[in-house]
Amino acid sequence: MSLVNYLVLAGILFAIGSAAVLVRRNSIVAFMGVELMLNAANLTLVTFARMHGDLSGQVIAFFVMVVAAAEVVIGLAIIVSIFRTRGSASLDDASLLKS
Amino acid sequence: MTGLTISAGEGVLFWILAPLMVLGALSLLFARRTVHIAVSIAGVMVGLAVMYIANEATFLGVAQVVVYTGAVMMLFVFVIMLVGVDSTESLTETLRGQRWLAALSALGLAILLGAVVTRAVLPEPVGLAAANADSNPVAVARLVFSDFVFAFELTGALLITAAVGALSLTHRVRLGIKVDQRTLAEAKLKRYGAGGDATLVVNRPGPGVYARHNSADMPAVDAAGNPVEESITTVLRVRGQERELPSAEELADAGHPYGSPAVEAPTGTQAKEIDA
Amino acid sequence: MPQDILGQSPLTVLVLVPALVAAVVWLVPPLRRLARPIGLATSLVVLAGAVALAAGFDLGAASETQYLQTNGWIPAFGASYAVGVNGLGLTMILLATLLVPLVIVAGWKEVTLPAGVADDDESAAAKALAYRQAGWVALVLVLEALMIAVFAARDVFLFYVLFEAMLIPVYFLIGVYGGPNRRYAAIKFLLYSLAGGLLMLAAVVGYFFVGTDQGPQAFLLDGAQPLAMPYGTELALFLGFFVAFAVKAPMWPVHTWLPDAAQQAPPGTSTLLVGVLDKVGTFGMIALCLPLFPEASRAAAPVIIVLALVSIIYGGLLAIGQNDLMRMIAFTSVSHFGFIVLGIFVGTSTAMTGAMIYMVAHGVSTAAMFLVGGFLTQRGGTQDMSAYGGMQRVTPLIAGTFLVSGLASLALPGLSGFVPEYLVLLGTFQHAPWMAIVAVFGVVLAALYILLAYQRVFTGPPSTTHAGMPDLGGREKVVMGVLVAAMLFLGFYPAPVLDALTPVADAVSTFFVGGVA
Amino acid sequence: MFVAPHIEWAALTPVLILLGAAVIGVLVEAFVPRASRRLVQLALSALAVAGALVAVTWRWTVVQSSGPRELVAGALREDGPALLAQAVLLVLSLLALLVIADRSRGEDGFAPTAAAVPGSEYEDQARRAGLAQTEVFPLTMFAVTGMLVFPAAADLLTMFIALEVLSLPLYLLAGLARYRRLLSQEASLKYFLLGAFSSAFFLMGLALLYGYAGSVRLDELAVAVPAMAGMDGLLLAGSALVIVGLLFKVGAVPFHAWTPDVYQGAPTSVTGFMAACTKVAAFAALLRFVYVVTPGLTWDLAPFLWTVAILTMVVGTVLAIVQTDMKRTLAYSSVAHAGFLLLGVIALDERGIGGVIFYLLAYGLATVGSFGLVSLVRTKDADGNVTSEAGHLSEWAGLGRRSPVLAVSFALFLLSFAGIPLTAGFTGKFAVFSAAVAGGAWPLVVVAVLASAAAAFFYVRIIVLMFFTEPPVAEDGSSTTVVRTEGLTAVAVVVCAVGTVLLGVVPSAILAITAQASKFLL
Repeated sequence: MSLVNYLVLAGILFAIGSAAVLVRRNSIVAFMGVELMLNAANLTLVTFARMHGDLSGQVIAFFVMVVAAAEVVIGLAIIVSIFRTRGSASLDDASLLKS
Repeated sequence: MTGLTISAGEGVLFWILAPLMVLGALSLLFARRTVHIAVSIAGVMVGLAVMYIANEATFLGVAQVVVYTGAVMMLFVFVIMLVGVDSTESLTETLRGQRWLAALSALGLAILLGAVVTRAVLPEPVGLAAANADSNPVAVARLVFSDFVFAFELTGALLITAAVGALSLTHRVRLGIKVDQRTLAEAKLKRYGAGGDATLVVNRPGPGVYARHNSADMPAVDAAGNPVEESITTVLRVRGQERELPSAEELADAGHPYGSPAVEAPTGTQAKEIDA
Repeated sequence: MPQDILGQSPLTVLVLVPALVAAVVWLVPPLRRLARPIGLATSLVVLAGAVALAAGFDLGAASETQYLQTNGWIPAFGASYAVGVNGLGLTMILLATLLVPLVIVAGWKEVTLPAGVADDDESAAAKALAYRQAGWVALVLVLEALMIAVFAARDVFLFYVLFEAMLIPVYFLIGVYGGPNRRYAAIKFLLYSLAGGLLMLAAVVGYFFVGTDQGPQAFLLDGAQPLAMPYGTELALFLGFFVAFAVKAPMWPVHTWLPDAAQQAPPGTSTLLVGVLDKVGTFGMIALCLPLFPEASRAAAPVIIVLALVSIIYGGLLAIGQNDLMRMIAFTSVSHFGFIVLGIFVGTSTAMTGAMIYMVAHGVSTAAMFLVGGFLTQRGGTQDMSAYGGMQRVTPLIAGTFLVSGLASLALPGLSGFVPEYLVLLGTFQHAPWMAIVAVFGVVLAALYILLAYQRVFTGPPSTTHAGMPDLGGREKVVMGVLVAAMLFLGFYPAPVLDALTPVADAVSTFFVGGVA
Repeated sequence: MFVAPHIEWAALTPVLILLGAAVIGVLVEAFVPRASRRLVQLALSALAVAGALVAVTWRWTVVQSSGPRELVAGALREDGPALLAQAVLLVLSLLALLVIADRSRGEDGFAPTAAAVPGSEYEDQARRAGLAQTEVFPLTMFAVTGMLVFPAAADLLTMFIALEVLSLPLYLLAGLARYRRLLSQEASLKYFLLGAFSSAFFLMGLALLYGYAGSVRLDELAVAVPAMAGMDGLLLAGSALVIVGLLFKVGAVPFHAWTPDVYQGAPTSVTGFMAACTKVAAFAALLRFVYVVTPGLTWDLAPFLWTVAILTMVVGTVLAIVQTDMKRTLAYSSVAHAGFLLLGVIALDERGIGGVIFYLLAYGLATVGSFGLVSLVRTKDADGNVTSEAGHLSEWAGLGRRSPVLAVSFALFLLSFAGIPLTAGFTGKFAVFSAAVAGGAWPLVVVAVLASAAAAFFYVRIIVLMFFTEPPVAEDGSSTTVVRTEGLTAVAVVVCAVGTVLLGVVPSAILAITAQASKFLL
């Protein structure tokens, strides 16, 4: 067992999260993908903190949690307001913006 | 500083948790119901919390459970319940080939990150025994309030923004006077007195009355035998999950109009089969 | 003329006067109705100033820059506000300042409200007309200011900036006041010029970079020595400049914007465009390309000469084939610009002198052709030559002035075109006879296209549709009179111009000894 | 034992002023009666930005005399480039704020209340009651605070948090447009999702760099870059991911997907603010990261950055040509401009820093000005009711005849975008391109020049449309009109126009200042 295993796991989770953002059309699911990516980064930070014997990695991870919490509030508020307008949370539904 | 020895137990823990977490994460790509995804991700978060603790980050492990699993993911579930609507999602592609492209780039990302960390000649792990001498929370707190104090203060701006934002997107100012139940009732009666519809005065029917179907997805039937659409909750209606009522004529032809027991009165769960 | 006025070079004053008047005329509503008289008066004042400048010019030192002024402008880019003229710049400024009042007079009644503007409300219509006329006068004056400035610029950066800035008034002159297809013509003009100009920008940036470690103001043209740089860099920078100039002085194969622009632009604009503005291209070749990149110029000369010869023949052939009078004149200009470029790059002092005089002579004769063509087509209502016929009986003055301008253009002895064409051919012949022989074909073609055009429009039985067409009016007589006088002057007494230009040609040729050899 | 960090309060004044104004603005929402709220908020915000500008100027003189230094335990740097970028940012913010605050016919550009469902009766009531979403002001102040910290951030965590502080309010502001609410909300969602996505990349890059060096401080990273063997992969991947996160913010291809949608959907005044100011902040941070951390990596990162720069210039230009909506055209043009700006970043030449900042100022002035003007051009239906903004290019036809002043100033901004000499845009292009040539990136300059030539096409097309084309006659009797406002936008536009001309004709004073900011404090 080596610490690298944690890092590989984090890499996999990060990739899955990014794939979810790119593939899923439901904004809530896509947003959960972003959350997973942030958590993967946190796992990396915590692992490296242990590797370096330096706590700042953990502190950064802590800040990330705070930031993520604020982000979630904003994001979900936006999603809810869109839902109230359209009755859907899909990115595709009635997409008014041409791409 | 001495090198870090990683216990065999930690290895076992990792190899049990990691596959489960990856499976949970994969639900993001393959599960259809949003709620299922949310719960799986909450599970992944708990797994991460355990890993944090294994990685000598006790404080973070606890914070992870409290903040992520307890607050963030519950907020997600809450919103999913609120939004509810397209809890299932069609997984057909809107842009041809986009999924493959995305899968390919994600795979590439995974391979890249994996290669980067496995091929790097990482330094010998040191461990946090020394850094955590005064207990992990204390050591973390010291850093937060010294090296990272500016970042800490700045997050305050973030939290205020979040609060202001959420409020302005959702809070409605009351325009006009507040309508209480009494004025409402009086207004209704006044309208009735002025020749309005009698149905305005009485309560609206709930769903599934008249015995034959008593589930919430079945509309009520008015005196004329027509379904009352409003009796079903909006959520079910928007989802398209309300059930169609057989027309009064059909039922009358079959010999059991509304209000009379069915020929073979259903019992228990058989009701569903008969509908089908 | 004093060497400085209030600490400024008189050139600066000459630039500022029309620019300021333009701004005032356009911005102050009460003045708009008087825009044309004000514009004419201003341009005459500027012409007087330019003549005074010429009078005060030391002909003995014509190859040196005079009326110098150098101020720091953007030190970070090594750019300065540096103006001054040698014989060539002065001649070009005289040409420009001479043509502007003529253009204003010629266009006195040409600016009208476009079709579609309601004329039921008379006062509103009058207001709109005044606004349009003020805009036209302002644009012409701004253009004059920029033309004077660009011929006076002694700094590569300043030259580039003015070179590009000139596009904008011309663009609006074509696009707002032009013919039915003006949008297309204006955009084509702008895109060609912008593309060329941006290549030049790349070259200017490169030149700046080369120059940064060779003195603080590497952009100044006064330094007698060109910057030292590797040959490859020099060639690349030369090409950047040259292509921009070639677009401007329409050379085959980047000339295609000119016929469209000339066809759609009002005659006055075409006059300024072909008569003066396009000369900025050949002026740039002489004032920038040769001194800054002598090695590259020498190396590229054979290719350029071939292109110039192609331009001469191609322009002549297409001029013969044109049905549209203005397009025809535009193609003759392509041919003439071929001669000028040929003279520049052949590399003998004689040919160079010829090229320089050619620039002036062509400016006058082509202006005359565009303007008289404009007078004719305005009356006849069409630019299609086949619609006319036998006009020499109906409008003898128009026919006569057209013939004189055409003969000047085909280099009849005694008219302005003869001396330069002779000099260019002579210089070319000294250098490489076969080139001169090819170029002589161009002269033959010129005779063909001019006389054919004259024959189609002015001889034969008069067309009935244009029977009662009026001849030149007083205003127009003045314009054509001045131009014919200028053509005769240049034909019979070219000495002062030769005196001003020969030293410059000699000086430039030293940068560029040997030409193709 | 715990040692309290030393905090340089004086140096923090600009940030503190803005943060204070933002917080007070939130309190104003709670305690000041609705009728006077807007005025109080506007005065507060404008004073705060102006005050911060004064403070930054003061700090600039201090830094000039006593040299740059690090602040608050190394979280921030007070050096030339940071202060210069902050000054540019504040100037542009002040102008953008005027446009944001302006009202035409008693209405600003924002939804009366964001909580109302578009098209609902409640929304109608709110409109009639004259509600205004005055939270816009504190949100803008928060965004400016984040932008102010961003260029000065000296460690990746501070950078990350500043990124979020500037982004979150913008996500919200994007969804507040008064007209076309659906479009606006969708823009908000897209911006949010892609923004969060990009910050996740930034964060992963941060984590990898932390793994590499054991620190996220830029100075320690810079020291570690040449030192460690065997972990190049971490360093490269980390740097690339951090840069990707920043490139998202500046809208470089292929990370530009959000730009057109968000530019189109967001309230026009916010688009102007976002387009101008976010670019300043993000480019300043990108400059710091690239110039401080990656000089040792030039050879490894160059292919990546060169590809991005070329793609950005080419794709931005080509797509701008085919657009039919004014805001989308400007959005793609902003993508192309990001490409030009990248030249100055890639140059890794000390002239590049000042050049990029000058370019940002020139671009920002034209952007704030042009979006300010876009917000004034509206469609009018057959009954003479003014409705939403005239988005379609064809609706701008013939504007030069009816509103010559507006059309001429818009043309001026377009010419500046196109980089025509004697406008600020030209000087900026020249500054950036010459830095790139000095840095050896001349092939990029050639591409940039060609792209500029192509880009000129669509700017010119708009000018043609305004001056040479007859206004279309719509079947339903609708037409285009220019609304009168309280004048704040006019002030902003005039300042922008004057600035654009001055920076084009006599730029030497500003260029001299930008030239002084040529070095980052490690």
